[in-house]
Amino acid sequence: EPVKIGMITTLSGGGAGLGIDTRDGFMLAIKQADNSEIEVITEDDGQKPELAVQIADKMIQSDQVDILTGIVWSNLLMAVAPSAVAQGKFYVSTNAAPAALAGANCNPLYFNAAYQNDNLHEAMGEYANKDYKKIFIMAPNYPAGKDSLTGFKRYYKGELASEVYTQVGQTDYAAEIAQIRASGADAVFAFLPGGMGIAFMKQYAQSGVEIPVMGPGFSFSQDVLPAIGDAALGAKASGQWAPDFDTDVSKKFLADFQTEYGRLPSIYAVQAYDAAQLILSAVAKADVKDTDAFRAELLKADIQSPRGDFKFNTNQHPIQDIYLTEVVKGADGVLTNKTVEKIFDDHEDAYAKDCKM
Amino acid sequence: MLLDVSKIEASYGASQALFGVDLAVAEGEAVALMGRNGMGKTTTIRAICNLNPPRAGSVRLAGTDLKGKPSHRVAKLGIGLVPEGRRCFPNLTVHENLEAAARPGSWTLERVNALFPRLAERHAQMARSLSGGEQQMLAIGRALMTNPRLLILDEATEGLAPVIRQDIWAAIRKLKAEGLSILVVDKTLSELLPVADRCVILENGKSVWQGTSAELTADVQDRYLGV
Amino acid sequence: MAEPVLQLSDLAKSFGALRATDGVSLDLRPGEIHALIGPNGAGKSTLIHQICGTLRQDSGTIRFAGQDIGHLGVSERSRLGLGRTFQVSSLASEFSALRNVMLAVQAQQGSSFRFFKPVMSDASLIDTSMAMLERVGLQDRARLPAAELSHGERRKLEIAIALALNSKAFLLDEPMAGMGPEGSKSLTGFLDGLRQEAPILLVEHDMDAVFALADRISVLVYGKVIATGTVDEIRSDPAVRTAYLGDHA
Amino acid sequence: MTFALALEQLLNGLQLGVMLFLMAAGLTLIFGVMGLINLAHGSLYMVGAFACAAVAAATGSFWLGLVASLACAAAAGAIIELLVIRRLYDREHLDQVLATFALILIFSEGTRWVFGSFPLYLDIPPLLQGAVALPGGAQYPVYRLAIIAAGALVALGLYVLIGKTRLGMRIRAGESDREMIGALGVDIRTLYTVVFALGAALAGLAGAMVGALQSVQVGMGEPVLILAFVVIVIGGIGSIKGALLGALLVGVVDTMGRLLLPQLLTLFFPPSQAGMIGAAAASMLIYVMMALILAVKPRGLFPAAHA
Amino acid sequence: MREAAMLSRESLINILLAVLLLAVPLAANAYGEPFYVTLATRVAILALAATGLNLALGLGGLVSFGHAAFFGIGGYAAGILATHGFSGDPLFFGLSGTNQMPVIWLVAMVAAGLVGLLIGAISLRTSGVYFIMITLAFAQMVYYFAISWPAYGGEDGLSILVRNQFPGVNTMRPVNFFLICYVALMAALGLFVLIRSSRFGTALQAARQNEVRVATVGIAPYRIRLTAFALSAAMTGLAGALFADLNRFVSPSMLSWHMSGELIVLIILGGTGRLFGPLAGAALFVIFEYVLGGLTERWQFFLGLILLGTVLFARGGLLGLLAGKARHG
Ligand SMILES: Nc1ncnc2c1ncn2[C@@H]1O[C@H](COP(=O)(O)OP(=O)(O)OP(=O)(O)O)[C@@H](O)[C@H]1O
Ligand SMILES: Nc1ncnc2c1ncn2[C@@H]1O[C@H](COP(=O)(O)OP(=O)(O)OP(=O)(O)O)[C@@H](O)[C@H]1O
Ligand SMILES: [Mg+2]
Ligand SMILES: [Mg+2]
Repeated sequence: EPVKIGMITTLSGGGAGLGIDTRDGFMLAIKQADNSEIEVITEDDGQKPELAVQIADKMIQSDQVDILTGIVWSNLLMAVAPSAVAQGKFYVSTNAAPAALAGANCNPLYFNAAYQNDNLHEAMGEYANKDYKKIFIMAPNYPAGKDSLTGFKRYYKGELASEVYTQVGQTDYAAEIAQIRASGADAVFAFLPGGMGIAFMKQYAQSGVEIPVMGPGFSFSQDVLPAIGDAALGAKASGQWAPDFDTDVSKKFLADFQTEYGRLPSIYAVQAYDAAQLILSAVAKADVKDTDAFRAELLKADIQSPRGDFKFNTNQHPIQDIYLTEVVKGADGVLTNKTVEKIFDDHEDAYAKDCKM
Repeated sequence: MLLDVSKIEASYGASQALFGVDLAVAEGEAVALMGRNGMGKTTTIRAICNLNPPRAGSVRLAGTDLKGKPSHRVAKLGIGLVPEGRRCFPNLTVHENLEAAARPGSWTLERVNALFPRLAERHAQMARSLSGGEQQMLAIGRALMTNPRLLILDEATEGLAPVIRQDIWAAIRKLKAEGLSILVVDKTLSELLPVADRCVILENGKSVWQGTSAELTADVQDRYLGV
Repeated sequence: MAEPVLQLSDLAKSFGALRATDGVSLDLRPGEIHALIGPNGAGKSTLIHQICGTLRQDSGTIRFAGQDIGHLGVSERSRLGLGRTFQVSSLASEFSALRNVMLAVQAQQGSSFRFFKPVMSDASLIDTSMAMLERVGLQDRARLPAAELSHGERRKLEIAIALALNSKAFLLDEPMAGMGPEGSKSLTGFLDGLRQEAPILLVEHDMDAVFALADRISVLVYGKVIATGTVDEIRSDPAVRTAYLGDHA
Repeated sequence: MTFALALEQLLNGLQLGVMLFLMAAGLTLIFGVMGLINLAHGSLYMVGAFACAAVAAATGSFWLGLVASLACAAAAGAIIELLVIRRLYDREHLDQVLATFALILIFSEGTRWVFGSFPLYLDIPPLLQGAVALPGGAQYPVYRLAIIAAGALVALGLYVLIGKTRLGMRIRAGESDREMIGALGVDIRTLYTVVFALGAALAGLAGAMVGALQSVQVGMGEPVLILAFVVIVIGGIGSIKGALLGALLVGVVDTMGRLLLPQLLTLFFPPSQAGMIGAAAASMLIYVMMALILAVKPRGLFPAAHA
Repeated sequence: MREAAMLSRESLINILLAVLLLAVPLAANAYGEPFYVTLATRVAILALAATGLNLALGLGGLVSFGHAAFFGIGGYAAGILATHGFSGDPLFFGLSGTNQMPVIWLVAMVAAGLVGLLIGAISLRTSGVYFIMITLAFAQMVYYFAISWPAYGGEDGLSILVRNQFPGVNTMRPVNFFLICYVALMAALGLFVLIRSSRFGTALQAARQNEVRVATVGIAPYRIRLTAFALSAAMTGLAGALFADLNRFVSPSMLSWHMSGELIVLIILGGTGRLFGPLAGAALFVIFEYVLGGLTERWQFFLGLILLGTVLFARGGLLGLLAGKARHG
């Protein structure tokens, strides 16, 4: 009997780009493994928590999957993962990593192959200590936004010019830009994923304000860069991976992905690729029905990640290196991220200590 | 014949209201359409204007068959309608109500204002706040602004003060003298009959009697109109 | 002389610069039909609106059944017994004629916050309502939706509703409009009898009906009462003839 | 807070207002004047933005893109009107809600079918790039000034069209009684197709202009749609003047709220919390304002009856 | 005669729908397909929510574009009570949470009803499109409040780890929970019938058709409508509480304007103003969503086409198509 994997991800609606990269990255690994013992069922959650729950119910009750994966957004993950693991299914996250599941509420069946939400923000806080003294920080007013600024402040030691929360889905940033101009800050840290980041960067470039902007990797990942255009040039960000990584694994992944799908992969594709590799590695050695054995195999993280070395912490979130990247124009005129330096070596998240497993 | 209606039938959804109405209006003639409440006068008029397209029979205006023509084409062929219940555009001013209907011809804003000085006084007022009689004047003025060949008045003097009503009947007589054809529904026989050349009486959705005003004896009136 | 049922004193209402009602005082006594006539736009409907509360007067008082009602809302006034009809029929168009009247009966009984008992099996509602429909001659049309009634029938239905309210006074705004000769005749007879139940303030342009019915007539011109009197007094008043009647007298 | 910041924010508020008006303009025509609840208006906005981005990418000219956005949105509008909307004028508002809700799904998914799931690139034309110095030391992006100008032009044009021309009167007459205006000899069907297409073209124009400032992506029309409805309702449905003033009011209140509420709350809370609570309150602010306005003036600030 | 025949035809279809909704999940359960039970539960709950709205919209003509607020408030009432009940932390004023459904339902209905009373009191001053928009505005306020209120999860929402309990029933079994929801729905429909034909319902429907008429017979339309609105909110709130238990999760998306829109869509899809409209609509919608979603990634496109076809060619929604034009007493 094959191992059934249920992938719930966002394939329609405003956030579909991320879900499609997730699916494609995941399926690339599955295809390369060419393992007939594995069956993947993919469904679209439309970025709606209720729909995600319904699909999870169906996959668990009807399709009887063994492992769930693929959700992009924290709020959908919170709707699905706790009840899935309560029903004895594995959940391997390809992106969303809310603090709520990393600390006291960690679970033996819940793995995160991407990071912990705070990681990239912490890295930017650490990096900012080096060059800047007074920073303007900004994020949307929702849990991930708050975690972001909390993460940043956890490592940043300098002065804060201002801490601003914007509206979720906001499209006009003139008011915030005016505040930045007036704040006397020497840099701006902004966590504005998706369309919000595109809008902010374009408007910022037109405003005549010259203060440098930085952010976590998702603000400048490959899915949004083409839409921001040259306004993104020079922006600094943090990431666990960038397309210019000079390792064989990374180069091969990049080439394979481009051959298969004809575009550059984003970090979401990498994370999903690794999640698939993790599952494949465990399937090869243990029976998924034998929960303990399977979990032990997953924990070994015996994979070749494009990111480089990769291992799990006690809360089953990654311990990994985090780099500083910069947006540059590649030889072919395509915008991409270039690695500048390593910020954190084997970085651990702040919640692992609360996890008692 | 300017208007030639023959054997039309019409219904509201499943319930039939007209069962064969014949009537004709010659050029320059005034015809009165009569009948008790609910006998089908308004429905006949709606059928002529293709607001309720007849499902049988034919309507011809100056020789053109109106079958299948949308109501705005019918209007453009020369029918001006003063509908039952006035139906002024409530969210437009008096002036705009007239202007919206305007088509070139001898009837202009000035002439309508001269006919109804009261409308001129109220030209910037929203039609919804006009008094009932003022709305009635507006409805007549609006129909005239389309410069029709055939004017159809459905209870056009309803709710008007006697003096005004006399003015309106005078105006109708004048219009008729100018050669306009008129089809009129009205309940005040004493005022209607002197104007009408001929009368058509409806009963239960059928035309049951036709004749000149003079032929409309007390006998006939008693039988069909209950007077 | 009996105490008036309805008494207006010095009522005024302006729309911008237009004084639609300009210091109107008049009363309605038990058992009488008081006709209110006047040119179009004189302010008759506006006056009715103020009496039943759909418009608030700028100044002046309205006393009804011995009580100042000038500050009450529409529904409170009709609960006190002011029954009115509209110049343009105003009905619950999807409801049958019967259910339109039943609505009035239930309002009259003051019991609209009952959630469970089906009205259609409530004899106290149906019987009363059918009786009202019979009085205006609509019993055969009782089950037809109001929207499918002809113009004249709708007017009759309005009267049936006012009857059902057990009104202490009727305010009728042009009840003859659209009635047809036969209808006018029978309505005239009907109103003639109705005055025994409650007095009527009758706004009407049908002079035959007014002259046949009215005990007193008031003439409103540009918001002011220019004359009040018996039929003969008004008919022969030259000012009224020029302002309103023309050669209809 | 310095005076320069306050001034700049006030300007920002006005500009946001004009931008909102630009989006609301087409809606005013379709919803305000024709009386049709068109939830798919946001989709027409999206169509404009995508058309502009696609053509600008292909030809390298923003201006050609702008023309394309007008043409595509108008064409889409005309097609919708002919196939769908035309059958709905006589129906209840509810049917219009369902039909245009369905159109949103079709347009969003259709656009993704054609253009894929990733946001498109649309940049400001070179002519309008950069910022100019304003008196008082503040700087202001040229493009935003251009939007203000475009919004003002559209407002004026609409005002004249609807309020002053015979065409406008007929459109409004059609809203209150389609049958009657037809019986007076006006071909209201064709007229409405044209007006709908015009409204759609304005939505497309807004989408293209605003798209250069934001991200051109599927679903971009939805948040805008709600705001545009808010603007029109606050101003009073059917009134162009109301829509413009409503837009400016929303723009200023929203901008100032986002700036001032967090600062005000620092008096009571630590800065980080004040920021969060302030932001939450600010995001509710325009809805609170709308509820207050409607509670006091149930037909908006400038009901069309007195236009 | 014909009228009577038509009425009984609608009743037949109604009975058929009610029986199907019961039979399909029971059969699915017997054949070991629990997911269809979950799906049917979803239908029942959405139908309950829409029936609540139908009270205001179908009978009273109050097109509320903000009923998601009540749905979400019901949901959060369940979520918050359950969280506190689970953890044992006291709520406020020394009250404690609970895992008992009946208590939760009561709280959900009272909370939604009271908020409905408040929103209604202000919104009912307006009418028509203004009413649509002001109810939307209130719902948006609640939505943004929930998103940025950190205590109960904000945008991430709130998980109910174990489904709440009902005395004497094992609610963890999908079919049991379905039966609870089914009974709730049938009770709501029964209440709807009673109200519709009662004096209150008469006044409410008359106020939809002609407000002035109602006032001039001496009934204040405002009070009638406000009562109806609050009742409607309470019913939708109950559905919200059940929905939270179905998903074992509550989030602000229950409060979003899409949810309000969806409830309206359900009603129109089934047939506006009809007793079983919401159920027919909910069943159809969930089936579309499920079947199309399984067939193609572009399912929303086809869903759109189907909805569009329904409005254009099946006037009066599904029930209009099956049972003919609606008749009114
Ligand atoms: N909208 C409608 N739906 C269904 N039946 C209608 C409708 N309008 C009128 N009827 C019916 O059609 C018949 C003819 O009505 P119509 O309005 O033509 O009469 P009428 O002669 O104009 O009466 P009145 O003098 O009262 O205006 C009546 O029996 C009426 O009940
Ligand atoms: N809301 C309003 N705004 C402005 N003017 C108004 C308003 N309502 C009524 N008027 C004006 O007040 C005057 C009195 O109107 P009213 O309806 O009382 O007249 P009426 O005596 O009933 O006339 P009719 O016999 O024609 O029905 C009219 O000139 C009318 O245009
Ligand atoms: Mg008639
Ligand atoms: Mg009047």
